[in-house]
Amino acid sequence: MTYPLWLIPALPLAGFLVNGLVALIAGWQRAAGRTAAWREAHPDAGHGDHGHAPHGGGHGHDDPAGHGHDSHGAHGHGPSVPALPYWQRLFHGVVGVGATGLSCVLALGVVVPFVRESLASENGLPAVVETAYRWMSAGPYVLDIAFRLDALSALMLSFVTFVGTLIHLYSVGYMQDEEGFGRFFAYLNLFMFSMLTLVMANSLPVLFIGWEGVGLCSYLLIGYYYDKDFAAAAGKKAFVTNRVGDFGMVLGIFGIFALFGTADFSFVDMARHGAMNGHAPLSVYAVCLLLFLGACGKSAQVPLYVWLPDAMAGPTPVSALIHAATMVTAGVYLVARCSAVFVLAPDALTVVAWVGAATAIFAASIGLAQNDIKKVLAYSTVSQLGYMFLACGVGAFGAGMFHVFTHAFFKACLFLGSGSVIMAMHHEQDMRAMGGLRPKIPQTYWTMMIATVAIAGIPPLAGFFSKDQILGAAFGAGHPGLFAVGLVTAGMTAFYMFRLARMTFFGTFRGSKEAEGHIHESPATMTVPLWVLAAGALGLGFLGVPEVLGGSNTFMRFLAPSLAASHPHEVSIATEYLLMGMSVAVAAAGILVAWRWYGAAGATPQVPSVQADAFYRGTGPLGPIVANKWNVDEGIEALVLEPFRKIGTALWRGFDALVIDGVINASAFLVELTGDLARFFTTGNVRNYILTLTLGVLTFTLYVWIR
Amino acid sequence: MTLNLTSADLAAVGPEIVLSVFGLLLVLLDAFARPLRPAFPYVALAGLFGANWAGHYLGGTFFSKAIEASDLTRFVDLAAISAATLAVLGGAALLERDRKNQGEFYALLLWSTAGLTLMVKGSDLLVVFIGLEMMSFGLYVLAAWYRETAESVESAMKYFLVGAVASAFLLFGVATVYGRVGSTNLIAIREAALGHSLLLDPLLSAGLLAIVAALSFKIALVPFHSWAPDVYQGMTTPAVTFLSTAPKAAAMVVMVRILGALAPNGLGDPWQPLLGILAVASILFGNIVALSQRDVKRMLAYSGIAQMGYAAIALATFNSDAFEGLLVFLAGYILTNAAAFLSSAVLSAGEKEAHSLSDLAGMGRRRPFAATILSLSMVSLAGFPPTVGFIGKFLVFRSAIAAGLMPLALVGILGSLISVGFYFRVIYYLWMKEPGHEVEIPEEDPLAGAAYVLVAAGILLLGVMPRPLLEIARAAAASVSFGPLR
Amino acid sequence: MNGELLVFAAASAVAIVSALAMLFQKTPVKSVLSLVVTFFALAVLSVLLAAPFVAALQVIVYAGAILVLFLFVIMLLNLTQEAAERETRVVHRFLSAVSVLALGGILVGVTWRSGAPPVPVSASLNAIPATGVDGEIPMLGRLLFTDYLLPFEALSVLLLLAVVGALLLSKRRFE
Amino acid sequence: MNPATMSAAAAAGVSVMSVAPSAYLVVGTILFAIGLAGALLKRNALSIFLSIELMMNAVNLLFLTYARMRGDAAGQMVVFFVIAIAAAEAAIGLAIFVALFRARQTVDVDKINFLKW
Repeated sequence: MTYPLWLIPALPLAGFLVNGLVALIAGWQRAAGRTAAWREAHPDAGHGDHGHAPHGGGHGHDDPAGHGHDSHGAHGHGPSVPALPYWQRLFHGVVGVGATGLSCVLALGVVVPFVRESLASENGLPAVVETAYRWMSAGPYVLDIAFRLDALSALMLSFVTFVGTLIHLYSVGYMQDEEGFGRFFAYLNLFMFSMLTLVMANSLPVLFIGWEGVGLCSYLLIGYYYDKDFAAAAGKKAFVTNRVGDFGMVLGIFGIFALFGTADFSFVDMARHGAMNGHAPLSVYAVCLLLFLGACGKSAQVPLYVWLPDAMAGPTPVSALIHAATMVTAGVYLVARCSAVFVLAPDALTVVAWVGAATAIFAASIGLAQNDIKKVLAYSTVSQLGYMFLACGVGAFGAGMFHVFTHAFFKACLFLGSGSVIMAMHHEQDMRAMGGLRPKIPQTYWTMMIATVAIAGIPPLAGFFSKDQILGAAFGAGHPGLFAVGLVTAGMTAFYMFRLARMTFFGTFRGSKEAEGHIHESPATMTVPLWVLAAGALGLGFLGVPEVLGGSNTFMRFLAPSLAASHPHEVSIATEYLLMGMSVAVAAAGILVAWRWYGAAGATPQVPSVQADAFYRGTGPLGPIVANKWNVDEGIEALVLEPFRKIGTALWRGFDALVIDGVINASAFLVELTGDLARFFTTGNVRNYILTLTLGVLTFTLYVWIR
Repeated sequence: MTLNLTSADLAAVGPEIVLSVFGLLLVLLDAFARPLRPAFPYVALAGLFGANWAGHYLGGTFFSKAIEASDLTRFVDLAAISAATLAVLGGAALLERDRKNQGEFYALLLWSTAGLTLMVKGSDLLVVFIGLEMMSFGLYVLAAWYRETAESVESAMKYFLVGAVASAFLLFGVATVYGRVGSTNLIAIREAALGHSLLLDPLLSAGLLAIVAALSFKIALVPFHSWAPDVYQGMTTPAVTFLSTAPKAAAMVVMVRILGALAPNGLGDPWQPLLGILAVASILFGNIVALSQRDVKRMLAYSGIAQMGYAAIALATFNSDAFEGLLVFLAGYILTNAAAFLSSAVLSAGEKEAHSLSDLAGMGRRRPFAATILSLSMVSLAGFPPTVGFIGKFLVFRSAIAAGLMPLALVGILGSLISVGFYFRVIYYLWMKEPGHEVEIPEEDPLAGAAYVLVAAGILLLGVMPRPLLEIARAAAASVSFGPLR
Repeated sequence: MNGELLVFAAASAVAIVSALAMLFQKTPVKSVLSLVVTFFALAVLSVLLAAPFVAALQVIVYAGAILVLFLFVIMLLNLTQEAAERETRVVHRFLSAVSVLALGGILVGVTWRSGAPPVPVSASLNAIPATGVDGEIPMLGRLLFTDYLLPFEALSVLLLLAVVGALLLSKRRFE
Repeated sequence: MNPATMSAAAAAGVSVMSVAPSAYLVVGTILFAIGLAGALLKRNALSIFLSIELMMNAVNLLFLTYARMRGDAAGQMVVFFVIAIAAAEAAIGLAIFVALFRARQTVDVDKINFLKW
């Protein structure tokens, strides 16, 4: 059976090209039209070179800058900005959604039989590798653009394309009033292409193409509202932070190559079969840590998490797709993919586990006090990613991937729900200005509540199963400390999620009367994806029901061939029940506290009041610090950026400008002087040219003759 | 001595036949259907496509061993046809604007191309000579195309006179080789060379030297380069697009073939250093003088001298690795240099072509496409990844280092460093400098647009995915057998 | 046999002397006429070298056509004097003279001292007998349409090119 | 000189030249050098080209000598082609000079140096 694997990423790429080109050309035409219109409106502007810039007229209706006047919210949304004509939106939408949708159909068409056959066979199917193109060859080493289908990539493939398609569909509704509609879909398709390349790659270099590609798209989409300073800055922040991780990633790839002599995933099998026995453990340890540094950057782990909350400056579907469901899990995927190498360096795994745990609890604690609905979800995402790394760190790669899978559904659902809320609120993101939205947007309410319950870890929803397996693995692997952190985090998660629900949907509306009148439910293109995702959050946990609850854990069985063998936990059945009970109890406690604290009237002050809310009152002196995100951004500024700036300035002034530039400029001057003299050999007289030719022959004749 | 002409013989010169016939057709069309002049570029393109289509001939020797067809000649056919195509695409609008779009321009271009491919196919030095002259005669006339302008005829005169001297030297060399070996046929010469160590003969060496000098003149290697800047500057840009690319590449290939025939066991002592000196002198002189040029076309001329210096490194290395690298380099050079000239042609306003760098100032915003192509070609000429210019240079330097010619590679790298100065100055002027004076902006032109797409795709795609190019270059390189690798 | 030597010596002397005369003539017309003499002498040498057909071509084409063309152009452009002013480019002249003497000296020396060719005469590869059974000219004619068919056809294109090009450049008006 | 004996000797591959071939070659080389000198020293474009024609002719002499030495007709064929090419070259060159004269009213190469440096 041959799989058309390369078609799966190729379709979104085609979509990107088509949408991008059409949007580009249409954009030029529009810009030209606007300029012409402006010229007509300002005949006195005349020659245009001097005098006033185009904005100088100050007429809102033909101001090319467009999103000029919007008090807050992620994007300018003035009624003055002309949305694209209907047919144009239809075109971009059909191409964008169609490309991803087709890709999804293809992917499922490949994955479903693969899963079926794999589960039917004893040890799973071997990986299918399809080479699309020979990229380069250097001596014995060849590097192909090859795609791989095995359990791990099949898993990623299925939910990336599926969730991706739903979010594309959602975007058609969400982005309908945006001028950059075509550009948005082009970027989104480019992202899908990169992400699919990442998960289907058969070698680290190809994976790295996808890795950088998703980073690029993330940057482009965070800065989608590029005329907003904070969006542009957030994009830059994401990019720079990711560079730090990529530095480790690249070195890690080199390290893998040095260790195994190849960078395609055959090294996983080599590692599994003990090819590393002769190598110094230290080098394996170093390579693992370098790869993990890359994963930290992409998956927003401490201390490289700072970009992810800021990434919420992008449109909400982007937050859902890239910064919650897919791209940020790439780090977990990388660690799981290289799990066979990681298990050779147990110390590195311990680092992974503790970094994950620290991220989980730290981000959750910040999430407790956020008032921006998307920021809460962002910190929640960071925290959940920490969970996933925690799982990998204790050797439970399967559990980690399971959480990746379930998280993709409920977090995407939450983000899209929040998008629906934001849209209903006319781009108001502050929860203090919400409240009582339940009857006004019932579909959003119901779907979000399902996802909230799921993430809080209430059985039998998806989040319960995946989170419980992580906690069980942490305990079983003999890390009670990690278990405790995870447990506390679970409680915090339940708290901030229900705080969000309570502030948004219950109580009374705290915004202005005018805003209240405009609240409306979102169109079907947005609610349908919500319901599908909610269904996933509701039911997908049953794929991985542990044996102690009478399931057969199909999920783990399917994934096992791709991962390093994890040791069975020596935990008694009674202990397992106890652990489950504890996690449910903690979650319930979190819910209860949230419900109590935010149920009272006046618990939530209105915007823009600075009056402390219930959280401040409940936590004492810690409250303000937590609300300010533990002052991490300020700390980085003072401890890292400022010293570097000072050193940089010193080097620039002292060393660069004087020494380096001096040397360079002097030699450049000399070379140029030589050139100025040498050019006079070309005298312009053809006789001289014949002479140089003759002299050349003479010289060479003498040379040959003397030899 | 019997006439035994088969269809394979004719097929082997298929491209030349098609080109010649279309050239004649263009001359006739110009005489009898003058109103059709705007359509002539398309006729010429049809001829070039036809020639490309006719390029699927068999390998082997034809016409009583007068020519030898192989993957190598197919490679050069394709390269020359591409260069001519780009010249037509990029130049049509300019010629039409200046009312210089007579059919003869395209006819001469096609005939010149035919001569070029014939020269490379020639396995008899007589055929090589005829091909070379055919190519040159066309270019002499094209150089004088704007015959009312003093610069144009001056460049033609210079090119012609120095070229004629070079031809005489070439003939002297051919005569000497003929006399000492007894044949003008490269195949026979190679057989003789395998049996006798020919290059020890002083007279034969002198003859070979004359041949090398004459071909170096066509390639414009220092010290046989001096015509190039003047000719480039005075010649109309569409013609320079062709002149500065394909003939140089073809002369390089012919040089390799002749040296390969005379020195089948590898180049000996005086020859390898000699070619090395040519390379070093060209790289240093070309790059350094290019740095002090303010005229775009003169700058490109000196840059071309330096580029051919890099290519001469491969010549000095003289093994099949180096030849492969040389072919890749030449293909990249043709694409890139043609891109540079045709985009600067589009950025110029007719007879008042863009001459000085300051004419280019601010063009990035006014003509973004042409400026982008020019910038891209500068990056590629400077040898930066991910462009095809990088690949070729890399292969050439690598093979030189592998053959133990580290100093040559180092000079090449030094030259590349210097070259960044003037290549990037163009980019600086295009995008970051405000226009100092009013420059006439020419109209948009669909043919040039097609050329942009072609060259941009070529430069970038082959830079990112060089494998197809590497493969045909490898096949082509296999057509010349070199001495044992050192 | 001494006859050949005599004729060779005479023709060579005439050729070289008239070539030098061409070199030192100030008037272009006289240069051309000196060269005509050289070419006649060369034709004589050609006959000595068993190439009477080439000798005829030499006279007809070179002396009769090409040099007459030169004369026409000289008349057309009215070039009576080489140049009115005196030559001032001393460096150029000096270097030219030195390089020509050196290069010519080396070449003449190498030629004179060159012994037997590296590929012996008897072992010439693919040699075509200089005369066939039915004489020289029919044989050359036959060669032209057999072994040299391709160069011959290529030459036809080349001549066409030259005609078109020359016509184009020397037409009065460009239309 | 008897052509019949010549051809017989040539067919046998034996040279029967009473004057050493080197003498012809030296004459050819001297003429080549004189031509080169003319190309370098003449100031008139036509005269320069005239000198180049002399160089070509000198080479023709070399070809004929070598052909005679080896009893090989190939050299004569080459000369035939060279003469034809020289004619074509003369046509083009003289046309260029005419155009040059029309544009600049001179063919003195010392005065034609707009393009330099």
